[in-house]
Amino acid sequence: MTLGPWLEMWIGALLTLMILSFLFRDNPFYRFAEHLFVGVSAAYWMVEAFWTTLIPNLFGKLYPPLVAFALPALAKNPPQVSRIIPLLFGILLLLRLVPRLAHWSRMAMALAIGFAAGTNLVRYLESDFTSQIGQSIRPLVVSEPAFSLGGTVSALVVVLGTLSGLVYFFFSKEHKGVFGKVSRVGIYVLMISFGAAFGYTVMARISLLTGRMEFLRRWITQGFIFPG
Amino acid sequence: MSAFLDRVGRMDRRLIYVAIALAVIIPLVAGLTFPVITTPIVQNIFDKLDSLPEGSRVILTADFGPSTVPENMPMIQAVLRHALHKKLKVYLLTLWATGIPQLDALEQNVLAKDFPDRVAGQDWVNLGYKAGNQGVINSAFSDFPGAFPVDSKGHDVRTLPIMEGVKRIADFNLIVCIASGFPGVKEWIQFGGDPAHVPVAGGVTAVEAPLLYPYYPRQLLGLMGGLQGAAEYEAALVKQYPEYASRSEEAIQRMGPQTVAHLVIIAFIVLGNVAFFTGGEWRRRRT
Amino acid sequence: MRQIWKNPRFLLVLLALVIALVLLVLGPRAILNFDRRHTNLFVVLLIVGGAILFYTFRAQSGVKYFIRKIAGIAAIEEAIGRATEMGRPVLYVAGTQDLDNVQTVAGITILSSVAKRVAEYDVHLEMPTSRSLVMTTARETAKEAYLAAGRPDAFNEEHIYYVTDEQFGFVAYVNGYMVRQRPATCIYMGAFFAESLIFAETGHSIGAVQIAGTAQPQQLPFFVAACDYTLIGEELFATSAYLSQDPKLLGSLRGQDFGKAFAMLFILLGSILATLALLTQSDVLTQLSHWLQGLFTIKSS
Amino acid sequence: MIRVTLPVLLTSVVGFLLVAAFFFRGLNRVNSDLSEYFNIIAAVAFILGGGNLLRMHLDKVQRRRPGWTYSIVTVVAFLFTLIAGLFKVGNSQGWTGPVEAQGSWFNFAYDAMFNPLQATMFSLLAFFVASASYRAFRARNVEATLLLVAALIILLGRTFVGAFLTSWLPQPLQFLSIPNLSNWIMSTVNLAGARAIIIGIGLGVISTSLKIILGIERSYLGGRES
Repeated sequence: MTLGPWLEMWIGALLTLMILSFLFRDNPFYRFAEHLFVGVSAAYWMVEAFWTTLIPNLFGKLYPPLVAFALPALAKNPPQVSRIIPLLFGILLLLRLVPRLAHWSRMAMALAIGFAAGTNLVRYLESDFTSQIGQSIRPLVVSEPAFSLGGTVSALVVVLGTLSGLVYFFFSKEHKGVFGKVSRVGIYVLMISFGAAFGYTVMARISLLTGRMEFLRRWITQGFIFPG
Repeated sequence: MSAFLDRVGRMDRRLIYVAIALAVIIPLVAGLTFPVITTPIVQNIFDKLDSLPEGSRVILTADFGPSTVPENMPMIQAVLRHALHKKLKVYLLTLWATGIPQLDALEQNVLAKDFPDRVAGQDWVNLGYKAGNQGVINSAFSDFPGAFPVDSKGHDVRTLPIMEGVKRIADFNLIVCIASGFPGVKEWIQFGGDPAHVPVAGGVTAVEAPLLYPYYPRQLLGLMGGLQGAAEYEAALVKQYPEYASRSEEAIQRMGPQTVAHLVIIAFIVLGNVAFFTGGEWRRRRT
Repeated sequence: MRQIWKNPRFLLVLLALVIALVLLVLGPRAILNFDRRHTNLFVVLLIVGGAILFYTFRAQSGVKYFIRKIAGIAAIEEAIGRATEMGRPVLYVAGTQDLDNVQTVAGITILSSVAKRVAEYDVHLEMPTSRSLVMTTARETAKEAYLAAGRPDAFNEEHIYYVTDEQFGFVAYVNGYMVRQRPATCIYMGAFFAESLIFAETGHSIGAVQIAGTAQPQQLPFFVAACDYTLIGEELFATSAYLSQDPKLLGSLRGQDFGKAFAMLFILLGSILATLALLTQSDVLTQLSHWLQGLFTIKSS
Repeated sequence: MIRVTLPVLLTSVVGFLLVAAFFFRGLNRVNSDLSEYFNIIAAVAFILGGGNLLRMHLDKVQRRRPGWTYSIVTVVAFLFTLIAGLFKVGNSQGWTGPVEAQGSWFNFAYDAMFNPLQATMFSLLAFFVASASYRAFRARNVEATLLLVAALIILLGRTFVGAFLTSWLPQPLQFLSIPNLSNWIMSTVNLAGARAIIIGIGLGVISTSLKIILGIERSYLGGRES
């Protein structure tokens, strides 16, 4: 193993042990790893945003020759004047640094929130509300190829479970009497589905730790041989 | 006794952390494996493949990228070994651009090593990657050679003996889709299996499996979920054909830490409830 | 007349004008080009959206609606009081996603009500954020809330700060903050992913009261198991209405209930129709059943 | 006027345009443009966020406030990665190469520090899933009992113990065996619960988005009628 990967393995192993030490209690090693992680990762995403959004989509489109040093291919495209708009909103956002004009930055936030409302409304209308109703419409009886009691019971459980689950979420109706009982069945359905979902994902979490332990074993077996 | 149970009821978190760490490290270091019992949802796939007469045609898809190889690869290797052992005609293909390396790996690790006598283009064919997601299945439904005109080496499929008599998806006896997302098992059911009345079996990552349960058993005859599903198929294969024991137990080995960790968690849940019922909390609540 | 642009009805008219203008400017091609595949979605939006607006404006004009108690929301007020008695901070996390996720926007609107109470109780509110845009918006919202509570001087912008965009770097920081500053109350409102359980378990280990709310279905089992109170899916979006007790917002909840009744009606109707069609094998019923299901099926592009 | 009404108006117009873009085929360029505008604004916001992070830690170091030595670590790590990335230091293809190119200092920061730290924080979940299970799955009341039983059945179903425990069941009752029961729970009750929650969320999002677009929900701007 050459020097580079050997060094990276040692740094990775030490940082792994520092993070795991948090399970015992807070200590200087964890605190060091935490502050290191915050510094490296904040800068990492800033650099990614710079090279994948600001350069190609803002400056690259607004005035292509500006980014020729990094993206020569873009240099011959015609400038897109419409990119003035995001540039303007970017400047409005930065006005926060000027106390007197700080409230102008709300315009950039307003655009972001309007974007969230507009895109989420139609996406959830389509995939979460409408298509889930469509998929819930199923025959309550299973008779293809032959009548199956098991299949029918299951179909009933699914439809009635969904309906009672929805009843639990009613806000403007007192959960009393028959309505209250159906709502209780609804929370029971939700609790069973939460318990099942929790049990089902335990495996995925354990495999994360297995991966780290395999890395540490490789460090122990190969890390102590200094690359010649 | 109740003092002990009381302490068990409020055990220090760190004891649990140590137990989980050991539950993962010991099986890893000792190479511990446990009997894996094949559940019906996986046994159905094995039995279906085992029941197919020699020469039946099986589509085996590798619709997953490199990041889910640890979960998906053991599944597709076990199914491929089983199909080749039964002398079935296997049609390997992928709808994922990042799926190509997985098909090549199958050629080296399984076909070349374990079945060197099998002839490409006659016993099996690697049709490589075709862009278009469910559109590819849709066109293969009515014209399979049209959807996959050339194999991964560039030969025209019409010249390959394995493609004789293959016009549409309906000409196949089984579709086994090993996938980790879109396009995947759902698309092969909706655009392939259902319309062509060809049985579909699936193998997906643990995260993807819950979303496919509603299709089982009517539109999906069986489903391998995560490493557990792969280990169950390997167990069924090795039980029926012991000669594959040495080469086909990759998932079973990696299930060691999983099984012990699950047992440790179950034990803590039971312990917590035993302490709860005998300990103060239950009695205080009752009086 | 002076307050004209505060009245939503005025805004509605203005909006309709602006949209009509935009469509006209873009030319009839866009208007005639209504995407036929989305007709059923347009009808559903008109019905459900119409009901929500109908009840909102009725509530605004004085009609009172019963609203059931939600334990998790009632607990927020208590939990802030507890933090004040113990003289320890309140930790608020508005999810780990950016402002383009409407759950994050819900987290920010809830912050407005929480910040008002925090200002009144004069307790320390700590809000690390995982996105810069969420930091700037949360600072604006909290400043306004302190102003509304009559305590502009108590607001300190430094308590709302950006940490990192990296999901697990943010969790590493918040873990460190929790075990060192030991907040008495932890409130998580917004979109969370795998890190939800790390927050909740660390929060429990320091004995904090934890109230979580998210509309990420896969994370609900972890919050339900590990937090004291959890607001499940739709309840996250109702929290802002409950806390602000604004009649308009409470009215919209009744409109959402109409949406649920609408969904239940068609699921039941559709299922019974599908069952009859299956049993009787009659063509008429089968076609009717397919048509009804077609209303709620998304036509792929 | 500037403080509340103008931003609310902008939010409404943007929201309306995006909803219209979904229903009118001619407008779909609006959707792609606005999502790029959002990404640009979020990227510019980094200057405020990252800048504030740096200032906060530098301030802590200057005033020697408790924990200032750790702030030096954050500042050094931040500046090292930022400069290595912005100036593509050590990048074999100079300015035109991808920022994560092999051999560059930025790639080294990712492989040596970012990756192991992220993977290890993620792996803490294995420990917390165990401690949460121990603490939360107790039969305190009916709901908690159902949560417990469902989790246990699924957990047992994932190991050989599940099959052993119920292999003694006679054939007609085999559907009650743990593996079958766990499959049944996942494909019926879990499905029903998920559907109810998702439909509820759909309504919550539609209602919240409508209230934002029509300026009814404006408490994110403090809601003060200034």
